[in-house]
Amino acid sequence: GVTLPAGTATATASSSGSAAAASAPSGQGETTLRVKMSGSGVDTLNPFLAFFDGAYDVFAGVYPTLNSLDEQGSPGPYLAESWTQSDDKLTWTFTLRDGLKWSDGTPITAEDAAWTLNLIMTDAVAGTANGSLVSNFESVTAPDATTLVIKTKEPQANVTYVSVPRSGIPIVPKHIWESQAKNLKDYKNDTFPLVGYGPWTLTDYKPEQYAKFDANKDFVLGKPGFDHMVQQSFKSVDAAVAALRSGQLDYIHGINPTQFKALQADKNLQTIQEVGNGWTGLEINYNARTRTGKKIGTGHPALGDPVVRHAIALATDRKTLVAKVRDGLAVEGAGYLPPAWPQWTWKPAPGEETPFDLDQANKILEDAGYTKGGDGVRVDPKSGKPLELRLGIHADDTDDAGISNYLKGWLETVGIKLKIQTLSMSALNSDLAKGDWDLLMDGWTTGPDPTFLLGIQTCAALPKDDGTAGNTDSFFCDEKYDELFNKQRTTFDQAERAKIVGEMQSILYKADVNQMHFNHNMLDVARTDTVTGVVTGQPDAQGMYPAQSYAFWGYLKATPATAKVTAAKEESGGGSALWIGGVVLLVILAGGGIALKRRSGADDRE
Amino acid sequence: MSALDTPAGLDVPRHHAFSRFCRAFAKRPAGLAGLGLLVAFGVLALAAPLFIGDDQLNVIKVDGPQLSPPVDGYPLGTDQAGRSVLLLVIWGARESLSIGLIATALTVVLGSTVGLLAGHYQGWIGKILMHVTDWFIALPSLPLAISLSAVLGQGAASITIAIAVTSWTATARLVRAQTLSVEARPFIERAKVLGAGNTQIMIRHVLPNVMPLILVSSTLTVASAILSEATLTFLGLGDPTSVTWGSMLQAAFLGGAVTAGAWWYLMPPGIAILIVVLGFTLVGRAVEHVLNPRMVGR
Amino acid sequence: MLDVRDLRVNYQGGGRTVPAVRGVSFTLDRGQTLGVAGESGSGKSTMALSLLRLLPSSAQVTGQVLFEGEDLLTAKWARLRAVRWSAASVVFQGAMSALNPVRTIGEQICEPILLHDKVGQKTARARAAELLDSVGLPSRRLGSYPHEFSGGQRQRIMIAMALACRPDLIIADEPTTALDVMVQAQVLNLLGELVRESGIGVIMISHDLSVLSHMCERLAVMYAGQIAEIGPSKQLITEPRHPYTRALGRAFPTIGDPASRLAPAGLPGDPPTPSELAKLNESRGCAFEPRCPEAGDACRTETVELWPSGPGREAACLRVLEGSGA
Amino acid sequence: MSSLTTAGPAKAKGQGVRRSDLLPYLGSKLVAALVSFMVTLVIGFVIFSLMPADPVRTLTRGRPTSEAQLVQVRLQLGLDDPIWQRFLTFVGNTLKGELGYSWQFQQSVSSLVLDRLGPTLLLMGTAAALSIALGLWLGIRSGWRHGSLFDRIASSSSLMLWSVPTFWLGMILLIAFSVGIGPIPSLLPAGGMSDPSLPQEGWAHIVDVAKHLVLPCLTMVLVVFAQYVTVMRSSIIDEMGSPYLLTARAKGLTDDAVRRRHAVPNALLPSVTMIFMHLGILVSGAITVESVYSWPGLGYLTYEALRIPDLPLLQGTFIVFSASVIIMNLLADVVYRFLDPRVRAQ
Amino acid sequence: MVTYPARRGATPARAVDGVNLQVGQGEIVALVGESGCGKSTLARALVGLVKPTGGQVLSDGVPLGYSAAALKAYRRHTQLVLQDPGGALNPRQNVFDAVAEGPRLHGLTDRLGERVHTALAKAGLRPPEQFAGRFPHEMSGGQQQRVVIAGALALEPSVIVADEPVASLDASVRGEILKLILELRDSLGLSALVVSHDLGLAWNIADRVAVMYLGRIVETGTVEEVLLRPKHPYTRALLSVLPDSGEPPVLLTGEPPDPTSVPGGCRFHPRCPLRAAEQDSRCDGQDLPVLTGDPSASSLAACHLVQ
Ligand SMILES: Nc1ncnc2c1ncn2[C@@H]1O[C@H](COP(=O)(O)OP(=O)(O)OP(=O)(O)O)[C@@H](O)[C@H]1O
Ligand SMILES: Nc1ncnc2c1ncn2[C@@H]1O[C@H](COP(=O)(O)OP(=O)(O)OP(=O)(O)O)[C@@H](O)[C@H]1O
Ligand SMILES: [Mg+2]
Ligand SMILES: [Mg+2]
Repeated sequence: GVTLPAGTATATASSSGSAAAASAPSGQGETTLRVKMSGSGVDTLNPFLAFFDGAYDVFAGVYPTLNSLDEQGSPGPYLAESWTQSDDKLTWTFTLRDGLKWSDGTPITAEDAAWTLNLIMTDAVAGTANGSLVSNFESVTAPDATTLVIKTKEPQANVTYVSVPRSGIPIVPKHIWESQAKNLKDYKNDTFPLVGYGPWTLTDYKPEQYAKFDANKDFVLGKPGFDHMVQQSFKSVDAAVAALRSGQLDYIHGINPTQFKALQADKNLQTIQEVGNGWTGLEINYNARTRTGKKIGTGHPALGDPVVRHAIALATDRKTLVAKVRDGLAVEGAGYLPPAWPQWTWKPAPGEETPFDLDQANKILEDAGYTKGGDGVRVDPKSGKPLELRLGIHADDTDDAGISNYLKGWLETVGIKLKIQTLSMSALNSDLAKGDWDLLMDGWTTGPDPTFLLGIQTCAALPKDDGTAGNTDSFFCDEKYDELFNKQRTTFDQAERAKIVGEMQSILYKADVNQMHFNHNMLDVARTDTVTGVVTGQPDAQGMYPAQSYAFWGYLKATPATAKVTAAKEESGGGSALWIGGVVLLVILAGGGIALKRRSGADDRE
Repeated sequence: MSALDTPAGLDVPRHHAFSRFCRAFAKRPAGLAGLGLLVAFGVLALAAPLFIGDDQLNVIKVDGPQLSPPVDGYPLGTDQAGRSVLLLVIWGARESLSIGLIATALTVVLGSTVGLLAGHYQGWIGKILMHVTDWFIALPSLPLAISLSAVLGQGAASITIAIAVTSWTATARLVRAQTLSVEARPFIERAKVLGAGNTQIMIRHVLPNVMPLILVSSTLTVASAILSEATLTFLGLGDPTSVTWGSMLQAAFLGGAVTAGAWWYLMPPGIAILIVVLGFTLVGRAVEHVLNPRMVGR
Repeated sequence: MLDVRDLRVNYQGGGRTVPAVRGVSFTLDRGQTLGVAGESGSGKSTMALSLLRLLPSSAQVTGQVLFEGEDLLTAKWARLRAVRWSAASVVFQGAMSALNPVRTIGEQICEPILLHDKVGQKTARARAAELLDSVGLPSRRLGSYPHEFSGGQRQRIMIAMALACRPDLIIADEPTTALDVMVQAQVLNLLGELVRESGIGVIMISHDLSVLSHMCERLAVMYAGQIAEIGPSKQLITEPRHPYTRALGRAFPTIGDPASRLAPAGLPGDPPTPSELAKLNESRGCAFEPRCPEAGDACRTETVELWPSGPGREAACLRVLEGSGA
Repeated sequence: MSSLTTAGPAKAKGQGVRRSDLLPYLGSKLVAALVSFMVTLVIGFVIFSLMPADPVRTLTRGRPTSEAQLVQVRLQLGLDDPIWQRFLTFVGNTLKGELGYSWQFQQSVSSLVLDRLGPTLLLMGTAAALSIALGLWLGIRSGWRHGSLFDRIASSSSLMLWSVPTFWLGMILLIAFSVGIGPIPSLLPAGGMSDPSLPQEGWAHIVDVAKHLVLPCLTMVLVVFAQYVTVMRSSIIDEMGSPYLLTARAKGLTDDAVRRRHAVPNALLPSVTMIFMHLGILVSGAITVESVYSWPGLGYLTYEALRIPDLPLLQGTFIVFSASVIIMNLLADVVYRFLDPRVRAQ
Repeated sequence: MVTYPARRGATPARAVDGVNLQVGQGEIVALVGESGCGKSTLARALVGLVKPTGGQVLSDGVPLGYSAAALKAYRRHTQLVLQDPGGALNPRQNVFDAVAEGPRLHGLTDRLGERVHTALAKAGLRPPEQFAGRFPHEMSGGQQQRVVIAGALALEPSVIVADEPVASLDASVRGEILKLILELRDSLGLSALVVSHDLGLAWNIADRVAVMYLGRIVETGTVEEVLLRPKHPYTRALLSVLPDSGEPPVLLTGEPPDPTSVPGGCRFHPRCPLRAAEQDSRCDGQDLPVLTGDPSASSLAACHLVQ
């Protein structure tokens, strides 16, 4: 499993205020929304190949999807006006809006959608990024321009999540892409303006630098509040914050707690917390094996003992982690699915939570026969090996580094020694698949549909005997869990499905194999003088906003603020001119001084 | 850059070479200042365990304010976990210095051996060694170090090796050049006529004469090794859980200290690096001056 | 033309003072040649370079150097620069390093001409070609670099360059030391001719007494920063008054002289080192006393200075006094 | 009786005229450079194929991926080929100018590198030109009057700057000039190469790019010029003892003329080699500066590649950096030969 | 014959090109000639530092082998004294170690101290204890040269090859060192080959003298014969340029000799003043035989025109 550096999130938007003064005039009275590009960057503009968040942020703006998502993560209309299921739950019929046109004027029809989905279903290359979303599709047809019929092999509850902004499949114009289907692998999709449909049109893009958009005034879900949008890439969030402070950016999604705290005081800025859509936690290699049950890897045998795993859970103080590592800007972890999607969240029943209790941890280990050796490290009575465990952490994740320091400290007090290994993502994943690890720091984010995330804990995710394939995180495999997994897939009733999903999370919680530490809040910051409405929804009692689909609704609904920006900008411009002038003057003076001194002494020196 | 010529005139009264060296060194204020800085840091680093307890650095035991500017009891403020930045900087000296010193030791051993052999055996052995050195010189050191520590896995050990692998060429080239110049001097011929073989010549005659240069170059190597360590760690190739100056800066940088304006977190490790690197450079240059009379007066 | 009075040079550095020249006085008339002999470290070069204030800043020079009545040691730098090369030029020891390796010799010969004679580039080059010709090198080689010449040729180029501004005085510091016997003879011959033709005054420095005795009318022998004996060269060779001159003379045997056959002559002991020089400066007595075969008690206590020891001769030895007294 | 005898007749004929020719010289240097480059390729390949890595799961992290997709990606990236085949493909491609296929950007490394080359050259070129000019000027001045106040200030400040980690200096400058401290307002942009909301052409764009260039360039210059100062200073001091300078003085040249006409040209010789070799290294020095300032160049690309790590991309930038060092070394040889008549003739 | 391998494209330099030279026991032979004529190369060939490309070095009639062991054994009794005593001593070795080095290398370590002190005393450094701890830079040039000689003496050699032993020394010190060599010959029966460009030195100490020109010995014989009644025009020219020769100097013109292109016939003919006067066709046409080096002949000269 892997962490998404900047997570996915959905949001609904509520437009506020009327458009007024420009935040950054780029024409006569035209307005531009300037935001930081997702930290992951854009890997490719080819939506069949792209994996990175940054790319899907762009696609959400420029390619349509069948459905949209509201702020609770429920599917809503977009291209599709309405949809129905057949009684056997195997056939879905979508009615598409009439009269929508691609940016080059060609009408958008059901055939475009059918072609896109069929390509992904049939062509391996086209399925590179999103093949799994349609793996259960039997056929997709477009009987007429406004009707799309999807037949699934087995009943599938989440068909309306398959094509949604950011986490689902973007629909591309068939007339443009048809000719590229042959060499899809090498198609960079970089002729601008990009032919597409969405709130925006991509007019220019420079890798690692920026993407520029024009607003689509006729967008079906509402007209964007700005005339243009620029997404600018910053490697360092601090640099982006500096740009924001000096008025070169309007909005940043995904800052860290320190930055958040530092910016809270700035009255020009609005800091925003959103409910987290991912988890950070510890995975335990309790029993690495292949699908056929063959043992693999070098995991510590004692981890197979639930007592040891539970002791580790008891020795983890989630409250302190939230307070120290995330500055309090996170929710203590328990259930496997993040709080951003409240329909799936699960909490242990009162009394069933694992508390932070070092004494208890010591006690159960002692009782189970793990006695301390001379160096204070307990010894596994079965294998005779001391409880010295490797903890793999991500090299590029500051949270991992922070948490691991705490874990090390706590586990030491219960007689378990940690050896922290910092690994690159690839190295970590390579070790993971081979089972060559004991403990791993990990994290996942997820969109509103939990199927994929739950799926990685099934037996089917274990690797094959030859070491290939496999998608597992912790080699978890439980019959009951698998049974429930299959059941929820075909459960169309939301409440019933949530119950099953909850049961599954309960199994995971008790197994102590995936120990959730926290679900960190998404932290954003926006300039109050240039933009309003980029964050939508109502904050809860703790001031937390619902998870935002910022790249879609947020940017669509954002409008220029009425504040007097120009004055502020001029002031800072004048300041900088003053500064530069001063420096230049100083240099000239110094240079002149040196020259003069030299002249005067030229004769009598040797 | 011959460091061989006899120091300071022909008429130095009989004295042991070392005390002569010390006295000459003592006359260079910059070198003494550098040495002073290094000794101060060295003592602090060595003595750190005496006055820094586990409860001051272990995140689960500290209870300072988080990322706070200097306050009572925390003269240089605290980091995100509430540890005293001052203590961290002192503790960081231990690992930063030892990475620097170990990397240098590796560099010097590898570089001097190759350089000495390449300079002494001017046949095919020398040629091959020289070519190998040249090839390695063509490898850009920072990308190579990055790649190596990416390959070897994260952490102090691989950074140390990466630094050594990328910096031995400079030493080798220097030592080779110096070996060649020593080998061209008449006393080598005299030793040959007296019956000395290759090993004896290398060990008894060339090495002692190349040694001062190696000494100089190794102090400078320590300086750049410490810089490299910081850079590699900053780029995320180090061990973020260990306390080194590089990892402190990385944590500060990634943790948003710039935005928070946490100068007390950013400045001390940087200044510590500056001081130690400067110290080694000053000492190196002073030693060079002392050993190389041509540089007298610089 | 040149009147040097009580010239003293101290090198300051490394916390100590090295008195390299300790009170040297002599005069040189137009067209005269003076040879300065002495062992290594006796202060010959220091003395010569101090005349044009060419020493590094660590050298403190006192005394007077009257050139055409003008004291060069106190002259303004601009004035001194005007004198340099146009009135007094220098031929250095080791011509390879005295020529700039990255400039053609044409450029280097022309440089002082352009600077002092204020002539055009063309005239300067013509003069340079002429000069090169006069030292026996083809003028087409003006465009060559120093390393393309042999040692002897380079020394000739130096000589040509020294003559560039038709100076009144040439100071030649060991112009032939690094050269082979045969080439040395050629260069000396050439220098002798040119000087004789143009009537230029020459101060020539060498450690080889016999070479000097053939080149120069007068000879000065230096020891430990002082002149030990000065006088007409023939006389100094044939009947030296100072024991040091005597020893130096014998160190270069005459072939065929049975006295020196299988009997090399030398002086026991070594010349004073710089720190011994510093001590000498403070004590009385003769600097040569420790090595002198004829030293007496008085040599350790009496101040020894140059005393007349014959017509046009002076020697710094108590024996001279005794001899003249007797 | 002990006796030493050497005996031996000897006859050998042969007249050899030494000819100096630029072409063979260049040829041999070129061949050496090529060999060097080939070795670099091998070393690069070895390093990067040693790396234990499973990029596929890392790359696909953001998307729900099935087993089939993982297999497909592995296939696309050629990860399942045996190592020797990968090596052959790699060498063949490199010689064709193709540096492989980036895992994360899913396009050819060459095109990525070409994209980023411009910004890097702009940054490095400006920084190199400025620091060489500044470094040489300061080095000459302070070497010529070593021990003077000017020298002491110049050399101690360059020593200080040399001792500073580049990235740290970058951060400090970022805080000072871009974030702004206290009353000082933010003066310069914090990152990137241009403000994308402005038009990307015309005079305004040039000014905009120049503004963005200031901080990264300043950082590089500050760290780099120190080396030039040191080198130039010590080669001036080395030259100062040379007798030909004494000759020049004796000719009556002024101090300035002696320095300008005689000392500097000679002192430049050793510095030139060093400067050129350093230029090659400078390009890779961009890594930290570009990362701190989000400058879209090769260094930034390398930093990006490190994250996954994207081995083909890392390998590609590694090769480009090596090539730049090799090319600069080659240039150093050529320029040195051109400048020094002694070498020119051989 | 010794040739140096040349760089590509140039002919090899024949530094020494056909030389017969004998040094008898207790004899001092001086080898003189212009710079670059091959004196040092010959000297180095004699101690086995340069392997001749043709011909051989015989010691007591036994050809010198070039295996490491053979060389070591040979060097036990043949030692070299170099021109620059400062350079010939390792600056990091004190006098004792410098002198003891030879005995140590040859395993003569019992009573090493005594051996070293004896050698130092023989070389005129008395009392030896006072010098043993010094480093080279703490001594004058003359003393350094004595240490070098002591280092050679410590091995009790029978032959000493001295390459310009006094060239870098001061005039007044030079005589003392030459005296030492003479004394050693008298007291220990050492043989010596002294290389020099100074004819006066030959007059001072040598029994026989060999004049070398461009890799060949052109004249050899007793000192009196060769220096007072020189036959070869080259020897005559050399003597004539001495300041106090009394004769008008004969200045040789033409290119200095270049061992990479040795002229045919008599190798001196392009610069020979005699040939210029007499125009004999043999000079540039007919090669001269290598001089036999017969020590009994009082004088031999390699010239078509004399003899
Ligand atoms: N730059 C200097 N700094 C300090 N001492 C110096 C310097 N130059 C020369 N000396 C000392 O001054 C004394 C005289 O030196 P000088 O070069 O004048 O001797 P010299 O007679 O020319 O010797 P040589 O024959 O070797 O050229 C020597 O003891 C020398 O060590
Ligand atoms: N290592 C070498 N490689 C090539 N040529 C050499 C080498 N050593 C000497 N030579 C050449 O061999 C010739 C003889 O050199 P050698 O040193 O024997 O002369 P020499 O008579 O000792 O001269 P000097 O009086 O200058 O010491 C010279 O022309 C020299 O250029
Ligand atoms: Mg001198
Ligand atoms: Mg020689």
